[in-house]
Amino acid sequence: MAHLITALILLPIAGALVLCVVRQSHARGIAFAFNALSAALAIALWRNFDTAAPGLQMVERHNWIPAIGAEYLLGVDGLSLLLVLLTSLLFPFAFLAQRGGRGFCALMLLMQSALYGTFTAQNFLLWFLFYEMSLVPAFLLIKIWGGEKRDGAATKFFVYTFLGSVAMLLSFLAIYFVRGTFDLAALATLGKTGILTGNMAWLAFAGIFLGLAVKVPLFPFHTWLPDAYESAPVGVSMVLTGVLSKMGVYGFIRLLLPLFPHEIQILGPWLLGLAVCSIVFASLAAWAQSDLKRMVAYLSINHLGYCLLGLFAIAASSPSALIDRQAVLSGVFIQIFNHGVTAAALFYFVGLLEERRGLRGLNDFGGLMQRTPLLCGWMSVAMFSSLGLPGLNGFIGEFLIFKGSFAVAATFTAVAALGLLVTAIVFLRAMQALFTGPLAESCGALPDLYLREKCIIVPVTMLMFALGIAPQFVFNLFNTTVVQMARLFA
Amino acid sequence: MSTAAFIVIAILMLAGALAAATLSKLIHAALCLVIAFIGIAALFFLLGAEFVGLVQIFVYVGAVAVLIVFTILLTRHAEEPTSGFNWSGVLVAVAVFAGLIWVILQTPSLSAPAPVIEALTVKRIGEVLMTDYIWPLQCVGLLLTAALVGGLILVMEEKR
Amino acid sequence: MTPTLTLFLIISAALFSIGLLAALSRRHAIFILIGIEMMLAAANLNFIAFWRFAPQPQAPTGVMVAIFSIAIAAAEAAIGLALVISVYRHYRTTNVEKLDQLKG
Amino acid sequence: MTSWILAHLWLIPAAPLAMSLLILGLAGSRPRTGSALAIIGQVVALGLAVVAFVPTLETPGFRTFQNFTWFTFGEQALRIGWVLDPLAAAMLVMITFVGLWIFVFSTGYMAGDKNFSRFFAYLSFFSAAMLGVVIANSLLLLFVCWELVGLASYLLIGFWIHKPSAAAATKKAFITTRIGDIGLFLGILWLYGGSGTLLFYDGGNGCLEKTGLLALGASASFIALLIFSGAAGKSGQFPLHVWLPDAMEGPTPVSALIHAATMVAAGVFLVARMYPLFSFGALDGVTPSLTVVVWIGVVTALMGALIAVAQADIKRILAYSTISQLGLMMVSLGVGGVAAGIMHLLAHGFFKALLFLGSGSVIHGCHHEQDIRKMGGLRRIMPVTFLAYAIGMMALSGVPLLFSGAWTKEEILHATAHWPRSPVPYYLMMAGVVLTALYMTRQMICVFFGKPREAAERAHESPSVMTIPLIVLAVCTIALSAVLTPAWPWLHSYLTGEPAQFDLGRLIQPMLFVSLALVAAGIGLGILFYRNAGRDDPLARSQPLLFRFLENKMWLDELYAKTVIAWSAMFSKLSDWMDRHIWDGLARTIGGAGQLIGIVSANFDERGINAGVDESAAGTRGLGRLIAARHSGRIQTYMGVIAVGMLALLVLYAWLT
Repeated sequence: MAHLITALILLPIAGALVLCVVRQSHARGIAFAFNALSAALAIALWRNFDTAAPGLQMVERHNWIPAIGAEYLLGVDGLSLLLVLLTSLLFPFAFLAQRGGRGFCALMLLMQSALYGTFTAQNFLLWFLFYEMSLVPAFLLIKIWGGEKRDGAATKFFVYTFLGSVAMLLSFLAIYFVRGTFDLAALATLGKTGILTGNMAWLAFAGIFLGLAVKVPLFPFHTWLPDAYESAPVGVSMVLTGVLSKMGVYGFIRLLLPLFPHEIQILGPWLLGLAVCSIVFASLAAWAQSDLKRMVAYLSINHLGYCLLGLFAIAASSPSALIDRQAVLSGVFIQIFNHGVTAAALFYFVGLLEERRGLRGLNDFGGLMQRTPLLCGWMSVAMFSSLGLPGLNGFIGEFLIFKGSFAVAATFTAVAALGLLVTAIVFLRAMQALFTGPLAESCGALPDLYLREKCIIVPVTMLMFALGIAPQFVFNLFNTTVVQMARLFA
Repeated sequence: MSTAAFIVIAILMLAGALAAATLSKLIHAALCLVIAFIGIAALFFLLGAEFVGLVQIFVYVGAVAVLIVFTILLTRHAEEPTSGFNWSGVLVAVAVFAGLIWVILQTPSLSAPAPVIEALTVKRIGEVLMTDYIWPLQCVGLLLTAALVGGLILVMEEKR
Repeated sequence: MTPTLTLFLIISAALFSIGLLAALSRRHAIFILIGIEMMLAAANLNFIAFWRFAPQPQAPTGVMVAIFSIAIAAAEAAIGLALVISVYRHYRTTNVEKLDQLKG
Repeated sequence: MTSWILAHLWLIPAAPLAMSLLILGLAGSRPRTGSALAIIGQVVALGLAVVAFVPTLETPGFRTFQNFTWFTFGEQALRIGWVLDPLAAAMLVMITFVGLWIFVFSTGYMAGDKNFSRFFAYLSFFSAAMLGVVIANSLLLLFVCWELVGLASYLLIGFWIHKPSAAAATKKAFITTRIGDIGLFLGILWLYGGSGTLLFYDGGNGCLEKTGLLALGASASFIALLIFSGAAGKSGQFPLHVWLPDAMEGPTPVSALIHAATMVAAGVFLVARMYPLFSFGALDGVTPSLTVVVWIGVVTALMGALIAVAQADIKRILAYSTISQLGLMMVSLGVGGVAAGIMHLLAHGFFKALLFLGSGSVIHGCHHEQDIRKMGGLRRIMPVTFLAYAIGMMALSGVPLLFSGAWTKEEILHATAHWPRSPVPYYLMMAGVVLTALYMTRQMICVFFGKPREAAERAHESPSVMTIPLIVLAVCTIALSAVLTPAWPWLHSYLTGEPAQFDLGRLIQPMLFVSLALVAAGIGLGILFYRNAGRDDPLARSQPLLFRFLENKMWLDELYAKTVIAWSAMFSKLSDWMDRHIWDGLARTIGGAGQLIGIVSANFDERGINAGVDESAAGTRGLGRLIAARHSGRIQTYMGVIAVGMLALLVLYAWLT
């Protein structure tokens, strides 16, 4: 069990290599088998994880390039484990949603490996390696298998995120030259007293902020996202929104907040303003979309905006109560997980509609409820979950985030609550256009859910209900980590 | 380390390099490149890295230069574009050169004299290669094999 | 006066810039390769020089890096030239200005 | 038994909820099973509610609660629970009882519908959610159930989903109530932050108990107002009332359920439940938040009554009367008559259900015609419905002595008369009472008297499965007054926790004559105005402008469409536009600036910079396209850019050190 995390990271790569030599027709099955193995490993990781113990667990530490402070340092805490589990959950889901040949499956597996690495690496260089490694498969997946606008979208996606990454790398080099370490935990403790001084600190902060803000994305660095999500094939969109966007939030929690507490405090209102803009503008923009995929993409920005709102709120106001910090951190963690599940499900449903109809505009459908009641019913569950209906998973995270941030930044939070309203409008408008009214002629022959689709949807929906009604089992994963981090951010 | 030798070698090497970069006839440029490579090897000798110098000569002069010449011969039917010259490139190169020189001259700690060292024997290099650098060595071996196979595949005549 | 590290660095900077010049401004693909080789050689020269002028005794890291870089450069040259040949077969030209397929 | 039900109070909402899931899961194609399951669930809930009702009778001011941890985040436990007190127990019984008869009625009304069993699943879910609201001992749990009520209403109002008007109405209902809910949500957050708990009662530490309220201090008024915005949304208070009339697009039993037992009652219930917060720091029984409640209630009550006078749709008239009555209840709560407000809510639950079911029976009998101008003379054709409807009408109008609504209304007037702030609400309430009697008389005359018009010609009496609930509810409406009279104000004392005394002498009070006069005036005026009314309205003839103003609901919908809705839609278009052009354009400009070096280098000796500028002016089709266009595709350009970048890094590094 000593090298469980390494095994987890290498397994998808091994899968990708195996895929190079098998027949096209077997590719999806083999990829799925490797996914199952990964999921088993992730569950083993979960079983071995002691939820009561603070700090990193199952640490693997080896020298890599001592001359530049690079270490092979892996470890998991509650947050990492949560994201590893989310990754293991969403990739099979994405594979089931999307047909693909050898190349497609191999690239997806590479991306999966990179994600595992990103969420478990505890040394910046190693983390950055995996962080960038995820970018290449994502680019190729959009570029090769994407929709009609794929070329522009893929280039935009790549250039945007790569630019951000370069800025982040430079900032970390600056930090390394001063502090002499890339160890994230060590840097976090140094951050309390100011990791850098003077202009250098602001430059480094700006670089890291840019890199992460592009990835999440935070307004106004988000314009790559609608294009990318719209153009990507459904399975890739699911992974992009479900897991890849979480890398940015994860980065904010792991890197920016611990390293630059003073800078964030000084910039607090501005950062909160950006988060609120993310929430409000993205939801308003979603309202104006007529393409379902683009609409869901904008709502993805909106939902991650809540996470950043909470994080900035507790980091920006220095005397925040312990309960608020814990509420926000728990809320952000659970929101990450919930959004991963829900947004992926929404993309899946959009994919089903597109598969059946060949189009995915809001106006290309009508009165589906009469023709495909099951599809509409289950899709509505996902939509209500996304708009934060209590009893489904979306509510818990939003409630906790708002609870914590309202106590320290009431005005911003109150404005952000508009996002909740507009999200509801967006989804109800979509439901009205898609499901109700007289059956559109073009939709007269659409089939309802097939058995295999039901087999995918039902467990996912059950998970949404479970998370909404009795979420304790997820909270158990990270409560210790939340307590520890809440103390760190004090 | 003799100053006179250094100056002569440096001038020859740079002249060769400049010629290799600017001569309009390819074949001449390739020959000048050989001179530049030999100059570099000589500089390596001067710095006490005899083994690297020898490797430089074997690899660059012996193999790479020959390869270049062969390539020139194989592609000589192309309409000769060799005379074309892009002046913005010159600008960039000069700017980079100025920047580098500026940085070098700004750094004060570089003017220390060379310390005395014990000769770096081939035996020592071999030992280090087989112990500390065994993994990189294997990787380079793999890389060279891959390059060999790749090169072959690239230049094989396509079957019609 | 014996040559100092500064001198070696200046020489290597000069060589690097000449290589850059060749790579940037010549139209023939082989010149680009020649330029790259020169830049690599300049880098090697730096490695060796830094090793030589570093406080002694120490492990021959600079030398080892130079050796590996030469090996990699050889591989690179072989592939690069093979590419030139196959490109020439394909397009009947070695003028890089006509090879703009990378354009999106 | 007593302690068992207290520990298992959750079973009351759980029974209909379980049935709802069962129906959705199993009885898709078996309509009879579906309705049977739903009714069984409702009967079980009613039985349990009665069992829970018993212990609250024994001790005055009885209150028991049970709290538990929902989940733990960090080191903090989020606790929820349920509470049983007279308020909750009375509501439980009313909801389950009225709900049950609505269910029974629905089996007749919805017979033959394609999605018959799904309808019952939704109904059960609706009932479950409302019961959850009532027993919640935590504002969070209440909010959860509150939103589920919203969801259920969304499903039911839009039940006839093929009708575009139903789809629009249900969307409007959900969004309008959601506007209020956002305020409620913020109120919850504030309350949680201020008092540290969301439990109502927690052995002295709850947010409605002394320590919790003291911790809130001056913010209590703001929190109360935010919470009231939620209540206003759900209870159809001005200016968020616009969804309620449109909600008539749902099947009539749904309207009955929404307007009588559930949904709209939730808002009034919420204010009553949170009353300690609203009245915290009261001087003379007046707080800023309660004052707002009063004025909103007054405006709503009067507006609803006025608009109802000019409506032609039988259900819309009832809808506006609901709005008006809810305003009345809010006024009552606001002036301090909590018990009076809740009593009116309970009584209203009965007679409004009766009226809606009666109108459902009429609609059913007239083959789904809802325009009262096309009815008339139905009293002969549908005698049972007529009788029941008349009882409901008199209860709603407040005809004294026999009908429950009269007593509660009288008590509200009584409470309003003593409000120290201003006498205006009292006078306006009196006007509201007159108007209520007026429009109900108008409706009665148009529907049941006169000559049968086109829709009434082929009408028939409804089957007994629909008339029996009418009879039961009518009997209840009358019987309920037994516990409401001032002579034996049992319900009042039950709710306030004081012992009730029987004293026949108090039966006749001055207020009785006031309300008698008002009702008589209303009905008399109605008969005078409308005795010959048929197809055309006398008011429309004499005051066409006023009539059109009221008929069009004071043009509030149009006002909203032109202002709030249009503005927010414009904002959404604007943000989309900004996204596409400003933010993306910004990114493109930065990207373009980076590429400029490449252009200069690539085109330096061929085309010059001129061409590059031309191209940059032409390229506005997204960053990707732009970069693609800027790419020369030549490796040398790329290398040059890399070299320049390296140089820049070098300079930056040298500058920094």
